[in-house]
Amino acid sequence: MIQILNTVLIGITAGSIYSLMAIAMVLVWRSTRVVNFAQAGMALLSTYFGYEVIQISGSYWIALPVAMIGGAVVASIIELVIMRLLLKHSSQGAIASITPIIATLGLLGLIKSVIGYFWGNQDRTIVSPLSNVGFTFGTNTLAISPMKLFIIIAILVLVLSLTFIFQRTNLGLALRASAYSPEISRLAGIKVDLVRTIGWALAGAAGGVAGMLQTANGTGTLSPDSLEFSLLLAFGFIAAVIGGLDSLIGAVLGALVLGLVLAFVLTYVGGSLVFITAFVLLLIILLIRPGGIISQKAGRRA
Amino acid sequence: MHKLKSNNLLRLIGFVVFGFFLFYLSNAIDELRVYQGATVAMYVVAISSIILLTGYSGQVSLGHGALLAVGGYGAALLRNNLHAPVWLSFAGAVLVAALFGSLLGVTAARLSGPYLAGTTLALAVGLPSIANQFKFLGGEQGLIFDIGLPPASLGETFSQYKWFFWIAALTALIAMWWLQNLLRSRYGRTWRAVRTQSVAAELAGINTARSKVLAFTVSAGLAGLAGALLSMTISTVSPSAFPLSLSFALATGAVLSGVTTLGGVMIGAVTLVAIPEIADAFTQRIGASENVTANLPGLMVSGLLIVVVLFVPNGPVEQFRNRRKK
Amino acid sequence: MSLIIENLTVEHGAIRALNNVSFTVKKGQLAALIGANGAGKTTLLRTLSGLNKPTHGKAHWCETNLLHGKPEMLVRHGVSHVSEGKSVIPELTVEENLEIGALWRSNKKEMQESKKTILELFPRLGERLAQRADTLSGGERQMLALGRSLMSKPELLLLDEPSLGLAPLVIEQIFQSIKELTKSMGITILLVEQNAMGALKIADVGIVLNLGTVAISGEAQSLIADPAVRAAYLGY
Amino acid sequence: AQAAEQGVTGSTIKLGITIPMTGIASPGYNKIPGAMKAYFNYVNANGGVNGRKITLVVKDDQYIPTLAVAKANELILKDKVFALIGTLGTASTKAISRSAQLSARGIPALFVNTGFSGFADKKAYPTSFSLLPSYQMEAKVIGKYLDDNYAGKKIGLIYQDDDFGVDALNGFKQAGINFAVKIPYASGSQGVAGVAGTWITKLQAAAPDVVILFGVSSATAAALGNAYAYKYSPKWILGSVGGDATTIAAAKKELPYFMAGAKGLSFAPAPTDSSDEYIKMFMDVNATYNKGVTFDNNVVAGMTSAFLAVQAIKSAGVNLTRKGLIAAIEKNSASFANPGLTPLGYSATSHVGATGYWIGTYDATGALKPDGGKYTVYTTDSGTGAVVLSTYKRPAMPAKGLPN
Amino acid sequence: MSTNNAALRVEGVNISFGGLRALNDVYLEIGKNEVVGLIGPNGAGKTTLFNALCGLVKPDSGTFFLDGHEHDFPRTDQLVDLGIARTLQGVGLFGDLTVLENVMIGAQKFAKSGLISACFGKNTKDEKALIERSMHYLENVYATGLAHRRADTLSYPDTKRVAIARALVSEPKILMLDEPAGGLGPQDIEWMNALIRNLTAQMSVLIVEHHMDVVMTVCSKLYVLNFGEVIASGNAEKVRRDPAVIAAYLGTGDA
Ligand SMILES: Nc1ncnc2c1ncn2[C@@H]1O[C@H](COP(=O)(O)OP(=O)(O)OP(=O)(O)O)[C@@H](O)[C@H]1O
Ligand SMILES: Nc1ncnc2c1ncn2[C@@H]1O[C@H](COP(=O)(O)OP(=O)(O)OP(=O)(O)O)[C@@H](O)[C@H]1O
Ligand SMILES: [Mg+2]
Ligand SMILES: [Mg+2]
Repeated sequence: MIQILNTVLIGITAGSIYSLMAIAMVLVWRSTRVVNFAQAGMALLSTYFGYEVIQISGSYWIALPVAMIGGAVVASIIELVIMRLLLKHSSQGAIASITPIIATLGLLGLIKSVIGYFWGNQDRTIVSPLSNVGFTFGTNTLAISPMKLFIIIAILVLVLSLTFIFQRTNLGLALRASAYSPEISRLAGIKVDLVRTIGWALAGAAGGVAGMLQTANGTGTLSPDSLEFSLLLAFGFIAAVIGGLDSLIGAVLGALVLGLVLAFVLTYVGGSLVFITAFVLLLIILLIRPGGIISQKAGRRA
Repeated sequence: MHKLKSNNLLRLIGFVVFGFFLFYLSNAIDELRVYQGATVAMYVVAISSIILLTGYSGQVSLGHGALLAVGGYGAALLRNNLHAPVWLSFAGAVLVAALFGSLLGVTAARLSGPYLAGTTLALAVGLPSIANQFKFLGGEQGLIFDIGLPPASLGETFSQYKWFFWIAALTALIAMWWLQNLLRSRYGRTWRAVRTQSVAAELAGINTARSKVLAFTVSAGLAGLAGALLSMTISTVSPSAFPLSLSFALATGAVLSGVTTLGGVMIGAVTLVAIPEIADAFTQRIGASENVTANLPGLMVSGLLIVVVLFVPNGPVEQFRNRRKK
Repeated sequence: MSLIIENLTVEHGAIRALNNVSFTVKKGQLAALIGANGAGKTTLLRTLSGLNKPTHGKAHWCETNLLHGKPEMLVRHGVSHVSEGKSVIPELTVEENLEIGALWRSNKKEMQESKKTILELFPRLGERLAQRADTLSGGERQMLALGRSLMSKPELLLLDEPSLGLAPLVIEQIFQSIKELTKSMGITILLVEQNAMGALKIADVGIVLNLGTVAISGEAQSLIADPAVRAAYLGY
Repeated sequence: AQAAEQGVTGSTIKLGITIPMTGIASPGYNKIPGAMKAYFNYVNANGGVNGRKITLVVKDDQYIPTLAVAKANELILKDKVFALIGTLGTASTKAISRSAQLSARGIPALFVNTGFSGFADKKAYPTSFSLLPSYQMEAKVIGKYLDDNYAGKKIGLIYQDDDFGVDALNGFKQAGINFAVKIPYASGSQGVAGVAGTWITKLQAAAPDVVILFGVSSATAAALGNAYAYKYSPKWILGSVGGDATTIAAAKKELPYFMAGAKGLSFAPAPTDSSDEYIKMFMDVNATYNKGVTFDNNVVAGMTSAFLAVQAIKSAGVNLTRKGLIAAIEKNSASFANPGLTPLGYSATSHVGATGYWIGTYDATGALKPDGGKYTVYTTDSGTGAVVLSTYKRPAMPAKGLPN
Repeated sequence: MSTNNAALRVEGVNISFGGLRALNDVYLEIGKNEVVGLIGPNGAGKTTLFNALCGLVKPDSGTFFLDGHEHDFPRTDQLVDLGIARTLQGVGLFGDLTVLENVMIGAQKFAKSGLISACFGKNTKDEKALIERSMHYLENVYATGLAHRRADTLSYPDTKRVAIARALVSEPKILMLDEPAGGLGPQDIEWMNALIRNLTAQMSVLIVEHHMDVVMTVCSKLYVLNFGEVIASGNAEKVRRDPAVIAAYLGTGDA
């Protein structure tokens, strides 16, 4: 019984970690129609900022907002310098489906090299600010700790506020409009360039949070090639696709589904099936719903 | 209308001439370059497979490495267990990968851009880990794929790498010739039509789903062939030979080649092989600190990639053509 | 106080789409811009709204230099362009498509008022508010595009073939409303139309473009009466 | 005189290494080449080996066999190295050995960094030498320890589900160990959020008395971290690959403390054991020639390989050839000075180096200390041979750790 | 009212989108070699009816007769085989194909060569036949000179020509045109009228069009849709004077 309960809890916390990256990817997708593979690199870089702040101030709680801001700044710079040019040069035809992906992959490599240059390829450590020891319930220890609880709450707050921004505010409408059709949005008076930069900045901030929380929750290590970050990217993207790339709630839902299914498969079926399970799950969900769990109805065709 | 026939013939002649050139080249260059030549040939096939899929049929794959793996394992299993001759194990690799691709293609045909990207990415992450689930796949250390020594008739001094190169180059030439013909035929035309205007294509009587599945199948077959070539050049197949970064590298190569035309595929393939070496050499030349040596090659590769995507998004060949037109 | 265009030349690569075009539209007037397919009408509108960059020439709307602004800034100076071919955002709902036209004002109340006015003009849109725009029929999309443009309360309205794909009755209504817009709200309109007769009938002035140059311009009524214009552009 | 062998001149010897310097497998291992260079430089500064100075060309293979082969070919054909040294990973080593035709070309591959038992097969890999004891040996030694100390207790195992773990499973089978719970994990999956958590819930459900952690260090860290979070504390036995306290310590500050009391294995003296003459010398070399790099297992591993290479080259004589080097290792290795506490197994029939382990306990700082202050070394083979207490006496370190 | 030898006939077609009734019990018949016009206000359901006939929308109910025989509503990619061709309201050319290639796509059903023979370059004869056929239809719309231009560089009227050539090349018995005259100037409209009238020798034509000049010139029969229902049908002149049609669609003016 406790094993089932703990498996559920593990699934939920793992899902909440994936959802952080998924949210960041959805943000960029929704505001600029780019699948941003550099997201993991951006998150990593912001986490290094956080790390530096911890070295100086000793406080994780100061580092967290700094990492957020750092992430936002980095993302804005990337949008300003690279994505704008990219949009100008290759926004149509077959290449438009792949060049942004390749560009962001290039960026990922670039960011990693930059981190490697400044911080070296050794491990750094961020110690979790809250206890990682599970709550005790009678004689049993639950698979949820103050830190994990904090992560789940942080994600809830993040998703709700971002969803509110997207669905209920003018900025949200402007973000969506510019993503779908920059030219018409311009004609309608939306400052598309600015709005896209804001979209990236939001994603960068979310990525910064993701990096800080993931590092503190996971092994605590930070290196340019952190395994966790590469995997976070892949699993975050898979989660976002499962959820339907256009929905923040979907991203969280997709991440939770992925987390729970993985936890149960790992516990009750086979310990080494992680990667293939992720693929099969994605395949099954997309076969049933080609646009992910929360997908809009397709428009008319003619 | 006579032109058409001569076009096909000219193309064949072109390939034969280029083949002779490569033959000559293989005698003129040193062993390392010959080895790299075999790798280039492998990349040519692999990148073309992406160009077909993305540039023509409009489907994105970030998991082509997985299809290469299917081909590589297919070839090795055939060779090791059934003692198939080399050419047969290559053909087997094509068939196995094409079959796998057609199954995957059925799903792929329903998915739009990023969803397909996600699915193929998940495949590339997931598939190699299967090797450890089944004994006959040889686990992490993988299987041996040994094409044997060059025939004695070629002489004592004929090196193994030259043999690799001959096989890879010939295979690539034949595959490219087929592919060129195919892309210029109604199939290529149909793929492009479905990509740009699927409703209009359907109204013209094209079963768009079938057309996409066919593209995926052919592309996977080519990828399988590339996988067999790759396994030949490293004489083994193992899960770690097909990491996610291989899939990304292939997509990158396709962009460097100019996704929508086959014309630049050599450029993409050569770049993939040359850049790490150039970056390495450059780094060693300037002899900098540890942090620099470890990271400069990566920085150069990524930087080049971004520059190409930003300034020559259609690939160098297309760029050159456009320039000339003006 | 008017729209003044002087020696405007625009090139698309090697093609010279507009060649030294000059004309003036007084404030509050409705000008009909007509001409054969490919004459350069769309290019002219796109240049005036900042979407295309000119080779040389001048264009001013009151104090605003039209050639130095981005579209999103020109909207703030009262210039609004409804581009050719149902310019709506398919993935957004009808209501959202309307709202983006007034986002830059960031004034909720004004937005609601404008919306009300527009829904009165196009009641069909009112029935479709929550639908995605790509479920609309061709004509409905045209209405939506026009509606969105009016949401920004423009002073200079650049309309590219608003009658395209609309039913005769609706065209009549739209032309009527366009005319009223100029009169009641004092909006200046540059109207591009294939339906030359319909356009000239409601217009104050007419400009005929031919291969990128102004062939004839003048009072709309006199153009209708001009036999050369009749033969070449009005179809009878 | 005969033409000099490739990579050797009157005053230099060029060696080459391909190893993951970047990429997910790089952390930790990317310190190996630096450590090797440090020791070589130390030797060079003191006159070199037989008057020759050793240079090491480093190539990054990112742990991808395709790249490893390409880089090995560059090393051999372009940089014209004399021998390869220290390749990491079974798949890469195997691919290099085959595709770069090491045996046909007679190129020595010294001290590859893998415990895969296949490299013991001299027929298949006539020019390759492995340094680490095989995973199978390690499992057998653990089995012996369990038999001696935990007979009849419930045993649990977490292992990587590839050759690394499978080799070990074979060893445990030979040792007759039955597991109450076996938890495989896919290589790399330990980094996926939630995965390590499920290991612990499974262990808690099966409640073994002793748990063997046979994984890489990130997996070990993940397992210990989650056990800590779930207040789960069995008796741990950490495999040598994963029981690297510095990597784990970098992972979590609480953890070394948590490793306290766990059992661990090694064939070299503990990196913290500065009373050992080799370790002491390595520490000094590291301080001068590898500035700023924390001294740990990986540094010891790199320097040990370099040290052995120097010994081998020295023993191959002034007229250095590849054949001669291989023959020297096969013939003279018993007399090679090296820090390893087990006998070197190189012979005309086997190319496996270290052949056993000592078992110790991690202390509160994460250092592995021999029980009772004395290294008790077990030795065995990769086959069916028994595990026996070693009587091996390590050759004394030559003066200053230099080859003369 | 139904004649058995009608080229195409549908009865009782109902389509709704969510709560919206887009087509309500619609009836339509196209005689052989007849030009039929489908008109009605914006959003009346004309394109939707076209889509139903073309398999782009699945009707909730209705029956479909081809040449007097009942038939399932066809799948889109079956249309050309059934002898039906259609142009799209938004033209829908393949932008990065040449004009000739565009038309050759339409002629696909006459292609015989398979994948393997294409690989070996053995498809020359087949391709040649397609090219000849396509050039013939380009000639019919006076567009031979455009054959090697990329379709996305064409002027608007030219795209319409090519779109029609692409539909004609499949040699349909029924041609469906969605707003063929939309966006055209007077000269081009005249040309279009002439073309459509000439087609009746070989096929039946169904047109959706808001240009009353065109409708009145080429159509022998009209159906008027309003809010998804047929409110009038029959002889063009009669329909034109129908007060319901005037009120719902035509208006009084002559704009
Ligand atoms: N983006 C472009 N690139 C190249 N040429 C262009 C481009 N846009 C327009 N042209 C060319 O410029 C000329 C003028 O085109 P424009 O679209 O302005 O004409 P128009 O009067 O609006 O025609 P229509 O009535 O068909 O809408 C044409 O020859 C056209 O081919
Ligand atoms: N997929 C859909 N979902 C919801 N509503 C739809 C959908 N498709 C069409 N409609 C609605 O059905 C009605 C009929 O649309 P249709 O496109 O058939 O009109 P039409 O007669 O072709 O008009 P027009 O002359 O303006 O092109 C419209 O009101 C449209 O909004
Ligand atoms: Mg126009
Ligand atoms: Mg319509």
